Amino acid sequence: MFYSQAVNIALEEELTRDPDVFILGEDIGIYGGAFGVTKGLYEKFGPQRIRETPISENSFTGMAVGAAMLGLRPVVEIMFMDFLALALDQLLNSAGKIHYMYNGQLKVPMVLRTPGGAKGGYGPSHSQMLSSMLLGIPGLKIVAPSTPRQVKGILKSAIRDDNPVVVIENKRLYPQQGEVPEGEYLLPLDKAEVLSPGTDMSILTYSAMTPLCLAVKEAVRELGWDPEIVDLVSLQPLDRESIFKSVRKTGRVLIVEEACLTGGIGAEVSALIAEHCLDALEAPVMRLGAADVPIPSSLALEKYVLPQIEDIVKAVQQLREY
Amino acid sequence: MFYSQAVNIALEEELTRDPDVFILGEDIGIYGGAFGVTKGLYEKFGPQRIRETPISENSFTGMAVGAAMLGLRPVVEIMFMDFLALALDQLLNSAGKIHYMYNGQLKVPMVLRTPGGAKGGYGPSHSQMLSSMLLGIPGLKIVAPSTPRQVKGILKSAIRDDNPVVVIENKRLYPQQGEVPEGEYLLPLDKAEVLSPGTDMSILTYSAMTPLCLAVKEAVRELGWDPEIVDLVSLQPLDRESIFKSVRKTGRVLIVEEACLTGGIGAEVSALIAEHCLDALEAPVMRLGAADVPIPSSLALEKYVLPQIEDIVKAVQQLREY
Amino acid sequence: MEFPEQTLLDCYARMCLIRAFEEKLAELFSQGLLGGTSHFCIGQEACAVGVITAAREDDWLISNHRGHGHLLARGLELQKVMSELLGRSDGYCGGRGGSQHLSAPEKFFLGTNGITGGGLPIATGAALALQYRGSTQVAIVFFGDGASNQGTFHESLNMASLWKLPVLYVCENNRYGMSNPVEKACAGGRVSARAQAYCLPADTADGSDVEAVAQAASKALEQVRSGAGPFLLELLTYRHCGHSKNDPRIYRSKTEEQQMWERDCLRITRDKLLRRGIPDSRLEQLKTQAAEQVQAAAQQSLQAPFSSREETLAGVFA
Amino acid sequence: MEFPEQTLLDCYARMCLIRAFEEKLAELFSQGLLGGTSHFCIGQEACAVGVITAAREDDWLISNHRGHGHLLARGLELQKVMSELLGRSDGYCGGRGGSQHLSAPEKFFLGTNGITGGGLPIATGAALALQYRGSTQVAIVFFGDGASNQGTFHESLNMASLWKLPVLYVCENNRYGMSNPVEKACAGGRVSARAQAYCLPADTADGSDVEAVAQAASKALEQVRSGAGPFLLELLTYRHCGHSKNDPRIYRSKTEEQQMWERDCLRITRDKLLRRGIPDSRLEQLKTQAAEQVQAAAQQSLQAPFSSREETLAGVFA
Ligand SMILES: Cc1ncc(C[n+]2csc(CCOP(=O)(O)OP(=O)(O)O)c2C)c(N)n1
Ligand SMILES: Cc1ncc(C[n+]2csc(CCOP(=O)(O)OP(=O)(O)O)c2C)c(N)n1
Ligand SMILES: [Mg+2]
Ligand SMILES: [Mg+2]
Repeated sequence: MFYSQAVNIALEEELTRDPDVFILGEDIGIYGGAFGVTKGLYEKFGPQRIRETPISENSFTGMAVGAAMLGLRPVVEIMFMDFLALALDQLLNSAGKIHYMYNGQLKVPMVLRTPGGAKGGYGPSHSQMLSSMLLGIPGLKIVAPSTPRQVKGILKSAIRDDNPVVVIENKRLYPQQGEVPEGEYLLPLDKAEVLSPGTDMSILTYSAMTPLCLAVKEAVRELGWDPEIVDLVSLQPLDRESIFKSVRKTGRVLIVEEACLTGGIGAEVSALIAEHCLDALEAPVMRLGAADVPIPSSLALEKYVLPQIEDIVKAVQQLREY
Repeated sequence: MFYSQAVNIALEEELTRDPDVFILGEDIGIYGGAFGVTKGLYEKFGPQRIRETPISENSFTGMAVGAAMLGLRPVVEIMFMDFLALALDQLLNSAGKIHYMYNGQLKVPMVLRTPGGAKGGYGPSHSQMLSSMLLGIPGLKIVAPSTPRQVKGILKSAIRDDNPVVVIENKRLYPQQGEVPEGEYLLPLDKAEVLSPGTDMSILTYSAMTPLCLAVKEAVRELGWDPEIVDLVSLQPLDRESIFKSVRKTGRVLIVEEACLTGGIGAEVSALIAEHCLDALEAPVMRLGAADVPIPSSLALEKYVLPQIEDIVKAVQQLREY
Repeated sequence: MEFPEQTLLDCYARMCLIRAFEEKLAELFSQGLLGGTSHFCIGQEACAVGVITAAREDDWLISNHRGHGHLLARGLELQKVMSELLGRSDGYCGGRGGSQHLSAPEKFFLGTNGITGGGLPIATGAALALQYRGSTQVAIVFFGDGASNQGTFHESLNMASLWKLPVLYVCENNRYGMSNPVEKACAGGRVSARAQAYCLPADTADGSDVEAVAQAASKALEQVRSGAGPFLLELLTYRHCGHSKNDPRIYRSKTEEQQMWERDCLRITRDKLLRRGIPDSRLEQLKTQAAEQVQAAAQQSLQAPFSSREETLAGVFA
Repeated sequence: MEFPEQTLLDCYARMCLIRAFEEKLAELFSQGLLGGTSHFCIGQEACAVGVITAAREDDWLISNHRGHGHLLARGLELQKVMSELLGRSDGYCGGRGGSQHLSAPEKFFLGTNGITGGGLPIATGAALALQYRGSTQVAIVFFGDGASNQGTFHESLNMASLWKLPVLYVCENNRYGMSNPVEKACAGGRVSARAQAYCLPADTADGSDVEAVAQAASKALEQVRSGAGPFLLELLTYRHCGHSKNDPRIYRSKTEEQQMWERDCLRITRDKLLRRGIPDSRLEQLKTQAAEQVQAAAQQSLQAPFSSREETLAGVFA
């Protein structure tokens, strides 16, 4: 099943299970969303439950907050993660704060789904992985599942969670295939996943970089190298236990992400490791991320900006040889 | 001279020097700004140069971008840093990208000034230090001067810089006093400053935490401890050279900031140190920041959330004793 | 609308309470007992009391930074409000929210809001939830003339109109957004004139006449409750006080201020009651009672404890 | 407005060029030679050509995601545009910007913009700069019906009105924002009706009639240039093609599409020219020339090199 289908099925199952769940966003109706993720839902659930909005990101996100405060469970779609900046105020100053600042009197059980990342040639305003923009917002949970299985289990859990959860999908992941358990399948929102155990080093990654890192593992196998691939899955909170366990096991760390290197999730992960596992480190923690430049439209240029398999292989080699 | 006066004088000097410089923001006219920073400018320069806007943060920030593209040098004031989220789209998707994505054909010589931080009792939506929200935005320069002298030199340079520069001021710093050179005084936008040399450890800090760290230095002197206080001043780019130099000298690092700990500037600084100075570290890098919760309104509660002098002293002791 | 005598008396009492409450806050500020900042609604009490009197008790209220009138008109417990503003653990939000972030869902008070214009989408979303559930409740949101220039105003009213959501938008046009006169911030100077852009019905009422406010609000609410969709009600009012704690009010003339005191809503209501034959002494008594209530609440709150460090660091997530 | 014959012919030629350009792009897409996505303006060419013909050459243009018409009408070099879309180093932005982020300041083309509604504040700010400098230039911004629901529309038009900025807001109402019909997204369905909320003058013109567009734009521009402040011009138009590359257009009927082809702006202009006695062969020739130009540009651009890694990583800061 495609990643995009897994999202679709998770939505459909939750819409069926709980009448308080509804979706809102742009072109999510008969159009089925810019990436076809919501296809068929409008026909099945109608305009109340699949509510197509005008292009007003800030306010329809704020409306989700208001509806959630009254007990509904809105699932907002922001068509491209790049547009999240328009809606950030309501995430920062409302959604993330309400439960705490109103002292637990109200909660905000909403989900915001949005695809980050570069699909190839979409250019500066349609390609960004803005995961780190959200990291410093207390009160938000942030997850970035990388496989069809994960996204089904995570999205269903996110919808049932009583807190605002941002689910970062990825345009490059939508057409990826994988097995997905049928029916009820829930994953915790705060757990990393060791996708491929190894001994040489820990590669910590998430979202569209995960399949790349798995491919790197295959590529370096013949050299006798054996990295452990840890999918962070949850970016807030980070699953410290799993991260530290892997680091203590391997002693070497490479963090790979699609967000800009500077100020990325990798910075926080690296800082946590430096605080808690310094003694276990056999080499400096390495980070790979997008170059600190806007993402060019030209496909030929895009690849210089985003981490490629070769870049990861090179980093793995460097880290081994340190 | 007060910090707020230093800002005022920098603005006045630049407005006088260059007719292309103008200010826009809310209540910056005869009211003089929410913190009195622009007092007297309206009377001197009139409504064209001191342009008072409606409450429309997103659009007046975008207008500054447009005006800067045509060669003016707007200085935007966002009244509280918390409101920056409303204007983030134009910083992220326009200001930071234009020079690069249009391949150098256009530049955006604008400044955005905004006071972050808690003044005491302003509560969840009026107290945040959102420095890290901006860190992952390529194309922005971010500075956070901590003294009247610094803010004068930095703001004047920022206004003359051909790139978008975010100047983070601080409500708690406005009433602080210090000497300020008269007339032409420019500071580089990319340099940290060792405010007080020391030998024991490096305390890396910025904005309103700087005076606190200096006070800590005084407080621990009698114990015979001698931390080096490095004011980062520039958050993007970080002055790696100065940071690494201090770390190599002392071998121990404490980072102190007012932003939420998770995903803060400290994360990036710590990650850089772990990448480049691992061998020099005699102890894990420690970070202090705001607790990952919204900032409560109650003064009594606020102090539990933000780093206090005692917290810093405790951290210094821990780090020494490691 | 002519209120029955008792209703008008109740309104007057409530307005006195709000006024006394804020006067007490000013005192606490000057004594250094109250931190942070706070926005008084002195002069605008009739807006809050008029609209909320016209509303059902279970209509959801969404307020802004200037919310003391709204929450006291809704009948939140004085002492718990006072404690909240004084940052105490027995406040509505344990001292976390303060004046600009105060909610009391059991009173259908969804919350004050520190972001200008930030409450508009929230109210619109609350109305969506009410419609979704087939409720006859209405969401009522208060905002200022200044807030009407935020993009959220446009986006929210447009969506509410498209979907016929049960929301009453109440703009308290007090002529200024902080120091900025409405004519300089809001093209045309009248917020209700913007309604037609969204095909919304709108009305304007004299915000210093509590009966006029209630009448307009009643009509509007009836329409909204009937399923006709949202309504924009503009109340022309004035804040006698400064925008917030330290406002020297240099952006307007003393003459204007004096003229507006003549139209003070408490004074107008008082005159109405006197004309109806209520003795002055009874009205004085209401004022005194209000002051006493407020005094008692403050005294009690000042004794209340603060939350502990442990409590303060907990509760980010539900 | 009746154009002189040569002007109408020039307009027709320009519209043919835009059409041919996008048809070529579609071909390149299907051949896998063009990446990313791109939004065609097929059906809307008269809007771009009409407005820009009425404008001065040094009036600043601000465009949106659907900008090929605007930039070709302004006379940007075909080959440099083609190269930009093909991501080559000799494109206007060296391949960094592509379709949605393309600027050519030497042609007073400030840029296309990928954020719906994002160009509105930028144009308003450009107008502020023009006013500041005492220029007689005008800023002209193109946006869609969908964009009119963004907060930036409200905020920008309000400020432009307050300050009488020299900006012409041109809404190309093509009935849909992506798949969303204008009546479902924009209360009332007419963008120009929103102008009065900001005390702005507005006009509506038939966007498939290039002369009507030019006439309305001329009048509007004259007014703006005279210092009277901003103007909102709504052009009723239709995009025959899908929203972007892979749009199956299931949100509208084939009947509607066929009807709208009858009102295709190229067809209408062609008919006008025929009625004026221009021989069919001459018009065919213009079409052929356009196709040839486009073909030549594409061929040349497909040979052009890409920027290097080193170049790509440089130039974030001025
Ligand atoms: C987004 C945002 N911008 C600015 C402010 C600062 N501020 C608080 S209230 C206010 C004026 C609001 O004016 P209006 O809406 O008319 O309400 P009033 O204060 O007159 O009741 C301003 C500018 C804010 N709190 N939030
Ligand atoms: C902020 C933002 N939201 C959503 C989108 C996705 N998007 C691109 S164009 C478009 C429709 C715009 O409609 P309209 O303004 O009518 O212009 P048209 O496409 O019809 O020319 C949408 C939703 C975007 N690019 N930016
Ligand atoms: Mg006001
Ligand atoms: Mg459209």
